Amino acid sequence: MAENNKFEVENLDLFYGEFQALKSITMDIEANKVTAFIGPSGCGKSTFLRTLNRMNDLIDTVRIDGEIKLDGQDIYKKDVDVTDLRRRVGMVFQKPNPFPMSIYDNVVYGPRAQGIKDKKKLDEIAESSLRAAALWDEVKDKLNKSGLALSGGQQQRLCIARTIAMKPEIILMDEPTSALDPIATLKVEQLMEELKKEYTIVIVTHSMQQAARISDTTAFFLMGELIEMGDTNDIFSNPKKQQTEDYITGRFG
Amino acid sequence: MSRKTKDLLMKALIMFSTIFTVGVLVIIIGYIFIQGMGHLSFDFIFGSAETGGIWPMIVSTMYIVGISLAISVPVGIMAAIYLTEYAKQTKFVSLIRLATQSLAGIPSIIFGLFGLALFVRAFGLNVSILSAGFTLAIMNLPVIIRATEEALKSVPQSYREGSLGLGATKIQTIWKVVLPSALPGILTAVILAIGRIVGESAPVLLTAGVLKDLPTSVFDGGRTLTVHLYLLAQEAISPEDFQIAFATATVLIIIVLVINLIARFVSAKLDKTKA
Amino acid sequence: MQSANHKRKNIIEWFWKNLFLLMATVSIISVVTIGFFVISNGVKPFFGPSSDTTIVYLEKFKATDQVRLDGELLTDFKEAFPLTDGEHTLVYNTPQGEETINITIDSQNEDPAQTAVFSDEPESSKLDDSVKYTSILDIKGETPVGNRKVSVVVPEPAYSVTDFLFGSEWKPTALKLYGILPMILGTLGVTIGALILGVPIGILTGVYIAELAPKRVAQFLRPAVELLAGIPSVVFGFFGLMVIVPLIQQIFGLASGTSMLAAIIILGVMILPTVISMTETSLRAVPNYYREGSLALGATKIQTIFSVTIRAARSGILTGVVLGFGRAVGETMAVILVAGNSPQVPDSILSSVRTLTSTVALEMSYASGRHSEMLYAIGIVLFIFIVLLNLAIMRLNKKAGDH
Amino acid sequence: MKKVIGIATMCVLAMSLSACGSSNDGKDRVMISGSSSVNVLMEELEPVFEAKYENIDLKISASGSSDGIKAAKEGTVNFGMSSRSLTPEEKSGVDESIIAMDGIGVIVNANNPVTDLTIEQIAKIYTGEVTNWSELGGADLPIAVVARESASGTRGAFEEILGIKDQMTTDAKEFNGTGGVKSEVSQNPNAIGYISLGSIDETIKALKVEGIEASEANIQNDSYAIARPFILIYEENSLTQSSQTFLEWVLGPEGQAVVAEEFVSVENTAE
Repeated sequence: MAENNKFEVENLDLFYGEFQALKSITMDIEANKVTAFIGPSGCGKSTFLRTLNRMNDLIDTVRIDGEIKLDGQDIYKKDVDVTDLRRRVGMVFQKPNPFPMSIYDNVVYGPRAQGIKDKKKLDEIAESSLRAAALWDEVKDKLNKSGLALSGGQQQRLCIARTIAMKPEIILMDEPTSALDPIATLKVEQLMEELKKEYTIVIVTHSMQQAARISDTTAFFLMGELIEMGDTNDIFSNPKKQQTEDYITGRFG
Repeated sequence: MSRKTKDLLMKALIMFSTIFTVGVLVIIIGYIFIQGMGHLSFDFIFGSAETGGIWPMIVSTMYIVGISLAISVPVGIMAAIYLTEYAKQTKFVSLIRLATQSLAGIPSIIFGLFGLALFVRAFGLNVSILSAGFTLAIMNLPVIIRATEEALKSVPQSYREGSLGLGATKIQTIWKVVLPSALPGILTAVILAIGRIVGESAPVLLTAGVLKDLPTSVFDGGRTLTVHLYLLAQEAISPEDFQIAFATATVLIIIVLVINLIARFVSAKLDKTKA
Repeated sequence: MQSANHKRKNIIEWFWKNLFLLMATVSIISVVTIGFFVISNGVKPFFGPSSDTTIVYLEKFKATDQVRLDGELLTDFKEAFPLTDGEHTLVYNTPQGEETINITIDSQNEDPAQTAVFSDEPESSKLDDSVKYTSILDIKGETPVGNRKVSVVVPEPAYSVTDFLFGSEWKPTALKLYGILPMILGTLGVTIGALILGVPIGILTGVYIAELAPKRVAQFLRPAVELLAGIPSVVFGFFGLMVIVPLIQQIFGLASGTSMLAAIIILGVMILPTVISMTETSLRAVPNYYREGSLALGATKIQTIFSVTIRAARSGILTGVVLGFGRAVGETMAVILVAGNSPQVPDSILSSVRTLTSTVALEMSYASGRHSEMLYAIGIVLFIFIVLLNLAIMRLNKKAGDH
Repeated sequence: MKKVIGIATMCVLAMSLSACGSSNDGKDRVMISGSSSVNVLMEELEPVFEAKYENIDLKISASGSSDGIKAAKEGTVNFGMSSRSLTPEEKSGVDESIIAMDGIGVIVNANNPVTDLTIEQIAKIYTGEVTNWSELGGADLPIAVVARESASGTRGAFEEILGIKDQMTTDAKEFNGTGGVKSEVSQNPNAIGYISLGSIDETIKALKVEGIEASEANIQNDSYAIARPFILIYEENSLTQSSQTFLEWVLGPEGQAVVAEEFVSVENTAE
């Protein structure tokens, strides 16, 4: 096991009741790198992303075989503390979903849930997280305003801020900019350039340009299988598998 | 009959029905207000039964509302939380849903029978405000459960995923995110439930009795506003009795009006938070 | 190995989940308890006699009268004494000498009057068997208040369900007749009448609010309908008694206006909100392309409503009608105030009528023994009415789900 | 904003619950329920009694004799009030004391010409054999038969004396309580009804029965046909101190003096 691997996945299968959504996925995700998952819609890339922080547990009919190890520990073992796992593996969703609370309460929600009560400490976390999410200057004097009153781009960065507030090791991003306009998308992508210095980032995107721009490694999914994975430039300049080449050159999907 | 006249006829029938409905509402409330408004006064509202006042009845009604809400609201909300946040599609859950639906369908007189047999006799609480409070708590349960379920379902799933994604536990997610945003819906239901409890008469007659005196404790019997109106309607002789009856009916309608307004105000607030 | 913090979180999760589960089962526990109480009390009269032994009660006798029943001296007269079938002799002293009374008990006898027969009783006595299964021998005493009484009460035999459901006489106090046909017909007459009045008006009003009313008017009508739904039933009953009943009395020149018609009018108005709101919500749920399809074919707005939209919302509207029926069956106090409450088979819409629910409300507070059990039996009949309604609603909802 | 609504819920609940504070004013309560006819007497006895015994509070509710009898048997009240004699089943296990004698006045509308009826005629009216006032020397108008509800002791005694138990015509209109019958008869010109003698006033007219005027004197001398006892029902061994005081006071000279004003007192029947 290379020492800088964050996730090691061994032939992972996932079933929604009878339907098999993921077929024997095996891959490693390196620390402090941006890994992008690309592929046509319905290929299972988002489903796979949600297995990494056990978000699929919310769905009763999901069944999982195979192994996912985070820093060498299998995350689906019986005695794993799911809440601790989700603290270490933060997630940003496709549609920005700030809580119907003030901006301040949104950002410090996670730390408060972990039991941090000291107001001064929470103020610090709030400021540092909002600065890290490049949102501090725009909201610093209206922290008590409702999070829902912000623009789409600001709301997504607020969600990133509250994820950062948990001091995660990994940030999963499920098509974070698909619901945003180009300007807001650019802002979020610049933010990710900063974030990857401190965090391992795994991003699902259906835009190949975005993958090419920001990711170090890219994995191509099709019909629930991992077709090919490798250095982003290799994948986009000379893909090994015919299916990857067809997808990249836009023949289908 | 040409198509045109058929259309006109149907339109006329539709207009007649709507006017009839609104007309009935206006006539009933108008007639009772005209007859009863004059008699409304400070010592009518706060006077004792002997002086023709209805204060003891107002206190009995408030006691019963208080007791039944204090029981049915917490139980109902927690039951609804289970049904929306935890329940899987098992046989047992469908049994719970069936029980809740049939509880809502049971006529109020059967609750009276049940309250009499269980609380008044079996538990030995005698004919009292407590017996009526418990009986109406059970009657009110399905209303609270159904409304709370609707309010919880209207909370977007993305809030739950957002909270869980930040490492919050399920119960923290419910207390901190789901319930607060469902609260206006629940509050509207609780307020409307008050109107329903105030309006009940058959079960209250059997479990709380007809005592006109001011109840000194929840173990005393007590006559509610509706039971008072029911008995007055049958025993009124002098014009003065009829005035008291009309004034009592007016008070009941005012209570229902105020409750509907508050509920409307709170649900309007609900839309603001959704913006 | 779980960290202490993790264990603590799990315990908290476990606690809350099971607390919520317990609360959710409260509705099951309530329905089962209600069912148990109503059914356990309600079936008793059909499965056994009303009490296990015949009793005799001696009134105004004193210990000094040396009262002997079958040779056994009696001193305390507060309690009743059990009597087996067969011959019994009662002997007591009076200033004029010793008096003996023979009582023959035949508790299984078909004719209630023969179940307890007094023989060679004192001339000054009079037999009162106006109350079935109860024979009271009045023995003239010195002062009108001092008459002695020997009362024998024989257990009433099990009552037949067919007599209960189809008997046309409800005379619980003296004749011990418990036929509820008059009340079943009363309930059906009143509720079906209310549907005939309330459903058409309700549906058409619902159509107006959902389809035709301009936005501002609809915004006024909805709260008005909610308010109509909120008015307590007693207020409807009171209004009926003060306005509808005198009107009927004048128009039809009746001795009293309280009648089935008055109940129909009041209940018809009371179910309006249920029918209106169900009609409106199910019409609004019909997707627009149904309407556009019909309008595109040149149909008028009214034709579209009646031939397309209403058909699409049919099961929702029918559920509203069934709910309205349920509410009308369950209504009690408003009906008592305006229906006249005579337990008779109604021969016209103007006759005074009594419903199942009113019977329970009127008599429960004073009924005892078999009479009160019979009121629980009426509760069972109402329970069955409601279960049938719920099944109908479920079938309707399932059908709604199909298209 | 969330806090505003949170607080609103709390005070809605608190407001209703606060009314539950029990402020028992230290008085010992005597619970009495039952016949509305006896209640008329009770409403006269209550002020006189409570003036004498400040620490006792009589809580009286009128809903019908059978209610009172049942409540006394079940122990939910200290005294049941009945305006008819008890049936055998009701008697077992309880004690009773007659506190007054009262007649039942057969009443008609104030301007109804009929003034005197026989027991048999009254019975025929109530069983539905006679349906028009002209058959009794009145105007040609339908008779509106008015009766008390089934729980009423007055009805029980009335039907027992006329021998028409459970044979009342179904056209009769039942009313809850003395007030209901009196209000119907006073407003409906065709109505005939019956109420306790003590409740008769100028709003209605009492008929002579078998030529005998309905008056306390005619009950005292046992000439008026339709009379019945006012009874208090209780359990001797579980009587509270204040209930005992109340019973002795009512049967004593002071109580009977109040009884004698409207009803017929019973000095010597207290065993």
